[in-house]
Amino acid sequence: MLQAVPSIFGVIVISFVLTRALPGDPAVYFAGAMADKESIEQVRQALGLDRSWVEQFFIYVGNLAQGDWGQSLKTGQPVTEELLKRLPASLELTFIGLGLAVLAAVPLGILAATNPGSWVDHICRLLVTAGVSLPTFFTGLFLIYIFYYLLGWSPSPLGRLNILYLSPSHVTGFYIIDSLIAGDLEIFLGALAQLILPTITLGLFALAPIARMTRGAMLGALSSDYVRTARANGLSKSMILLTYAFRNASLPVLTTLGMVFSFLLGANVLVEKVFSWPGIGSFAIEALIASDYAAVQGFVLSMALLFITVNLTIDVILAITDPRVGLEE
Amino acid sequence: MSENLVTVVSFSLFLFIVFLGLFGEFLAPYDPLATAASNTLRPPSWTHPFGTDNLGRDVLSRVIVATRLDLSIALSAVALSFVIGSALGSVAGFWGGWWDRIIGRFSDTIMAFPLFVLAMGIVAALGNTVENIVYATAIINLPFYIRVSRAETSVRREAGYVAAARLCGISEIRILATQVFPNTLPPMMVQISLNMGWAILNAAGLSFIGLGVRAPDAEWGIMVAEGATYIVSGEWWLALFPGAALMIAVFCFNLLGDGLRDLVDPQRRT
Amino acid sequence: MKRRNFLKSMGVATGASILPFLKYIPVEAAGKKDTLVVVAANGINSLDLHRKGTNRPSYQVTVNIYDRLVRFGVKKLEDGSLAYDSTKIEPEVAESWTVSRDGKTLTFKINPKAKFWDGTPVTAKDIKWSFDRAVSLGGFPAVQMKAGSMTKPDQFIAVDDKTFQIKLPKPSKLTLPDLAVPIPFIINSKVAKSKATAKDPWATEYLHKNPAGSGAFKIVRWDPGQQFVYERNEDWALGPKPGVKRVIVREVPSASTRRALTERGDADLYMDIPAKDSKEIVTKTGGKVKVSGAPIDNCLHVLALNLKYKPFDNIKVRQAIAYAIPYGDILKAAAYGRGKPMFGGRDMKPTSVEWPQPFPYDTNLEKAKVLLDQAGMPGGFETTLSYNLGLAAWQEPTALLIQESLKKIGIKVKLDKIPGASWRTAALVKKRLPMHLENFGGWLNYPDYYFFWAYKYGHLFNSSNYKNPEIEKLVNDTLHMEVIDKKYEENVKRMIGIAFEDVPRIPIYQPYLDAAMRAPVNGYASWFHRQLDVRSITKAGV
Amino acid sequence: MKHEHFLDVNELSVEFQTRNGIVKALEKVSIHVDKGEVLGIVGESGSGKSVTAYTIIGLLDRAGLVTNGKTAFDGMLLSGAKEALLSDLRGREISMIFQNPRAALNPIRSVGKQIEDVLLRHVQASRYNVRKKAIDMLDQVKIVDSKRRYWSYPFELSGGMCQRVMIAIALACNPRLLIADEPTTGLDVTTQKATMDLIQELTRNRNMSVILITHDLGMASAYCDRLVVMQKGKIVESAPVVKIFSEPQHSYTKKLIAASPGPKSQLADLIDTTDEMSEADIEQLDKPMQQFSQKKSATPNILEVSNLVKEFTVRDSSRFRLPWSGKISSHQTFRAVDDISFSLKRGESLGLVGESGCGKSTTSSILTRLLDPTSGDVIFDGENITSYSSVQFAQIPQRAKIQMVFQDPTDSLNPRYTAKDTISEPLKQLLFIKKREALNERVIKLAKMVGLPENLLTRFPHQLSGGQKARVGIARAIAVEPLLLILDEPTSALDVSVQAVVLQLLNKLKRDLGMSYIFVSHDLNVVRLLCERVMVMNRGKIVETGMADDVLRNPQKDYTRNLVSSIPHFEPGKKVA
Repeated sequence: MLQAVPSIFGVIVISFVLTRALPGDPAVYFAGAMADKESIEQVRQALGLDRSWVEQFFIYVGNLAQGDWGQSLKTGQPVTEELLKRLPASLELTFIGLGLAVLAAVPLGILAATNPGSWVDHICRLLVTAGVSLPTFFTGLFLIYIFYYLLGWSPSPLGRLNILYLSPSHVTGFYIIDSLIAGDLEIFLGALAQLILPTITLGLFALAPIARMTRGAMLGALSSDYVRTARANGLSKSMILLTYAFRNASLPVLTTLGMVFSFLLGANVLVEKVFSWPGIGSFAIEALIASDYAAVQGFVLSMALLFITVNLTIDVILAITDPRVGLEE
Repeated sequence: MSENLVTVVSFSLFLFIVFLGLFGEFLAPYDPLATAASNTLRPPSWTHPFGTDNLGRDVLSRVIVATRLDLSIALSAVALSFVIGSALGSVAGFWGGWWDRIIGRFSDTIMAFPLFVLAMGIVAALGNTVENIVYATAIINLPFYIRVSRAETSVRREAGYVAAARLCGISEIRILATQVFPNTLPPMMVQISLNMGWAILNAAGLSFIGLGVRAPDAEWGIMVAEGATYIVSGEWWLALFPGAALMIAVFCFNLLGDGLRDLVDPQRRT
Repeated sequence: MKRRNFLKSMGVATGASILPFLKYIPVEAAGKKDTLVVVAANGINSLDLHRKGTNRPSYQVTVNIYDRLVRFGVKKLEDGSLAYDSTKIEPEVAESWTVSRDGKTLTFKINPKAKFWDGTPVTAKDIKWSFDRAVSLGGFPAVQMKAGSMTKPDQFIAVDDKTFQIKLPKPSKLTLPDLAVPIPFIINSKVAKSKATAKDPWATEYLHKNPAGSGAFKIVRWDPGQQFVYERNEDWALGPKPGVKRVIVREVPSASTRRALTERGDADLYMDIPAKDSKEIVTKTGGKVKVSGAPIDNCLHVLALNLKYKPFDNIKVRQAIAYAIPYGDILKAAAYGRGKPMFGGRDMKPTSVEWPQPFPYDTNLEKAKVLLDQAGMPGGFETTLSYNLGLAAWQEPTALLIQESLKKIGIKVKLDKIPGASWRTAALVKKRLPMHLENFGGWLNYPDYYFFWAYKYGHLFNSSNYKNPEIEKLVNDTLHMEVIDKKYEENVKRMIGIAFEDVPRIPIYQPYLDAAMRAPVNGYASWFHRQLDVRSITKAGV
Repeated sequence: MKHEHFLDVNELSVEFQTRNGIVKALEKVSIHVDKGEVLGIVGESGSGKSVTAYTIIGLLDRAGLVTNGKTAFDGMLLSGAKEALLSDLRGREISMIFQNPRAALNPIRSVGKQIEDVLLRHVQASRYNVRKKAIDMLDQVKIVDSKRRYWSYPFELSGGMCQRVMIAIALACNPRLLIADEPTTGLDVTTQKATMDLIQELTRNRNMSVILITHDLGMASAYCDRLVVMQKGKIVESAPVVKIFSEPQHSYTKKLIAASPGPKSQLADLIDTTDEMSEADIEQLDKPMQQFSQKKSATPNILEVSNLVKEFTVRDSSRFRLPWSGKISSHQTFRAVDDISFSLKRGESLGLVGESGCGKSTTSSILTRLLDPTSGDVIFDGENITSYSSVQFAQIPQRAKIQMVFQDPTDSLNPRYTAKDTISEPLKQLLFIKKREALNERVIKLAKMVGLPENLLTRFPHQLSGGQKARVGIARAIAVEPLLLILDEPTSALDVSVQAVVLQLLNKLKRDLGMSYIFVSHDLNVVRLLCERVMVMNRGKIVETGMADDVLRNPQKDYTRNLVSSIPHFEPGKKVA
């Protein structure tokens, strides 16, 4: 955990410098349409932007230390509040996207690894490569066009829930979980329907690395000495495939999942934009365009923390699955 | 056999794309920048196989001409991150210790960013130019090169031939440069090829949110972004063709990278 | 009410329970009759217009939930669309008003029916507190108040509970209209003061999230970045009762999604629809969606030439460019016909005070070349044309067409797309863009008001750095002058004449403000503030 | 088809499909095993001995194809049998154990569970008594504290323990045939013997048939009843053990026996003919090379090592995985080399023997000055070379005087350098020969000296055989006329016949060039052939020093005694158990 501190500090510094280097002048932007020079200066003072960068940086870090991540200029809300409210939306999307990808990619990878070099292998490979070659924004747009606009099968691509619903009362922030807790099947289905297109868009993108890694790891495991031993002892095919080969192959796949997860969180910036998803990605784009310093910094910082959390979680899972982890000298 | 077929197909596709990149402007049937206010938003036809856009420009010509820009962005970004990344990575992998720690931290810090957002931030901060897209793409790719190069170097650090070179009194830096580095190249080539596709997607993504190439230059991402607004009104060809071109190019690089990986590392495939 | 959808709690469970499974929401469904769903590009960021950093979309909140002393009337245009009437001022909180003979004192009688949401009557003290706040907090509100010659709190006098006075340093035709813009809204000062602190005497933190007004609507829900919901104030008595009970304003960043939602009937009203969509949406839906729009008063889409940069200091160069703009193509490809041409005027001398009016230029490359020769630049030159990424919908095609056309007279143009955040700094504050597209529109519909902002040196929207002593004098003289003044017409014609001649800003067209709405939605009017005034909207049930 | 044998393999042929076309792996191989019999299959790498075993048990991988022959097990036809039947037989009737036992066990499953998997699969136990049976098996393979070990994972066990677990798994269902594929390769000699003894004991008790596949003739002679010798996919000879050693029939068998060093064999005995070298090369070898005559020097000892210590910091890595996140280290030191002193005379060869981890490799790295010692002196040719750091040492002329031959000939050659490039490297760097003609001349001469045909000089390592690569490595090491050559297990990766040739070459070079050798090896028998004196190391310390033959015949220390007695060896005409 301690090792992450320098990285987080690096992230804070880089994001600070980067936001200050943004060409937009928030004072001008937020002074309003008809503001004159004088009122712009007033806004600048009010935002503390008249101080030097160094001064601003120390104020920022000091505030961070007190848990104050600042206030988003664009939405007028505290950044932490905004992020906490939006994070579940992004996570819900990413988790389900990742889940879909895993559900599709792992069997594909296993299938390919058990028949290496066969046409099944090649089809899997083509399919998966095609998935990663699709620009997410492009996929999203065409899915909307076809399934919402032309066919009318999916609900309007408007965020997490149809406008007519109020969100379920906040427990986890995940609508599909909260609605079940509240026992409201209708909202659950509504939220689920909203999730289908964006998660498919994301999932397609995540397919390739997972399938590729599954295939590689399975190939390695299947040609390993211990699988040979298992076969020499006549263990059943399913036992060999699942208990022996796959459980071992799942270790590198799990590590890849961590990577893919953080990667998806970043990549769903575009998906959120296309689907009007009220997540932290779309929040970040708008903040960046508006030179909304605190919001951009808060976003980057929260992503870095999330990244570390995800890796930590994966380490814990690895330690549970793999007895070698954590015990080595 | 079919494995070779895939590689052959993707390689010929690659040649085709490179060909378009080199000679696109001579192949394009129309001037990609010429507007025609009387001939806007025409669906695909014989005269305009990919239709025309909102200013009456020929979409086919724009898609063809865009190849060069997209390729050169991806190529220069990848080249840049390859040079810097492999230098840093091999230093970290070869000497380890503090070098490794500092370079590792640096790479960790980049990785801790959501990469696409970092690229957005860099382009937004430095300005909306092609060069800055290249820099941004190179920076976010850097950790991957550092990682591969470091790993490949550190497994060779203790190789017998490195020890033998030491016995010849060759200086460490020359051992790294002449004995170790050339041997890390094949896996790096795989990384490069896989990265090309990603770099193209990245540049297109930046263009899509408006942080990319300047108008009126044709670029696939920006064309999809512009075309996106027309999809609902039924003018699907504006976004579809550049999007498909983008996809095919990325697809081709990914397949090629896969094929290269098999060549370089046949053990990974049976 | 809490987690169930609210329609259900209102007793229309049957309709709502099947909603998610339908292809689209049946707008005509009984339950939705008094609910209006609006889609907008941008969300609001504050419920308090006086607060620093409050964005443009937030203006509509002020319009709908707060009242002002007076408001503009509404007129019917030739095509049947409704639009505000800049010439007609109607009472709102003020029952009546008088202007002293010297024109320097305005006295308002307050309508006893004006009541805040908490039931307390609106008093002159509330109005004074609110106006004091508007001029004291600085920023945009202060600037706008200044346009009406209101700058200091001591100009506002609460004579008694029901009488409010404004003292002016000199009479001005702009004061009364300026009271009808969104800025001078009336806050429940008792509530606000109770939340004020020593550090924050104007209760900006409280009012930012908790409005305290008397308006026809209240905000019942606000999810920043997603949506907010109005609910009708049933006790409002300062005008006809609003036709809808509830309005959901949903933020949808993508224009094509907004259009799709409207076309499919998932949204009732789509404000600020791009010209192309407004042209197509009616026929596409077979009349299920209609478009209502009007040219935006006192607003022009212009190509601005910055006189600080050579060779734009040369009048011949500016005129040459004015002759080289492909006006017709732009109107077709960028405005899709939804614009009033501002070219092809007959005479270099204006014949009326009408504003905006077509400038006496048209696409004439020969003439442009001649002028360029005369300017001593027969070979042309190179320059950069900047435009705003946020307004790329019309500015990008316009810029591309201009680029192409100018190339024909030898002017090589590089295009520079500037993100919205940097745009204002670059174009308006630093005024460092040599050639750029601009779209200023004045809230108060007088030509001299436009000139005040866009042609006076140093003023915000004079991004051309245009400086002409005669214009300075003319604007100063005319700005507060009544329209009926004898010199008014002469001065304004002269101003326009100078603008024709000097063309620091080359007008291309006057844009329309269009809104698309489902057929049952009526009563939509376009406003100078370009926001939705939901008070007049009605929705027919089927 | 004959049915009298318990296992009968009849004219088995197997082909492999590779990128370079079809390779014949087995050609008409016929073997048979009777009940209770131990059959040894011996041969060098690539002889097809493992393929034979895999084919019998049906584990041939996808690329392999049986083109001919039949296998019958206890009257049951195995060839062409359904996978379901084979899978049922495997583990229950026929089981197999492999080399590298740690890798052959599932790394993330406790060893007890792995035994249970087999028991449950073949219905040899029910859910209720399976654990008891598994623990019982662990007891049978003499794993102490079996109840606790039941929960152990392979990485927590030593290589020998893992092999015992493997044996437990293989024998859990009381099969009737055990195939042991190089079961002790990679284990230390003492462990090797214990493991083999255990296998012998358990299989004898159960009257099992055993096929023991090995490259080690000594081991085959010690544990087998009958031997089959294979070469290039064919059986060249098959006979009872005693007969094979006393009256070998086939020339290959003879060569193999000759090449396997025993406690009494001499270097000259190892080869009678060789196909690795042409006649001309051998002639060349016999000519003394005067041009490399040694300068005489005052000091009788070329090397004096005193109180040499090397400590390593043991890092306690609490694992947290951001890539390369530094590991928090609690400083614990481990002495790899613990205060050793010895000397080496000019022209002398010293053997450095010990099991893995004894510190012999660390010592050789310090002597070659690739590693800095923690303390102690190394006086080389009258000069204390530890006064230079390893980086400084690279710059001084003495650098050329100490060279090394590496263990793995593949790993020690740069894959992108041709043989010529590799050999010229030290000439360019240390002797500053830059001219092409001069370089060529030297390289060709060196190639001749090591018996490397000139036409192979332009080849890359992957185009050379193991023996050829070893020659390139030796040529590189002697190119700069070193005084001291350190040989780090130079033959351990080579087949015995190649090993014999290389040993002879090394011996000849020593004689001709007057170099001193330090020969690092785990194999006392090999060391003895080349070295006058040996030094036995254990845990960083020198246990015993003495003349090679004395140490081998009459070891003084328990450790050495145990080491010597563990070496499986054969004496022609006599069966050793």
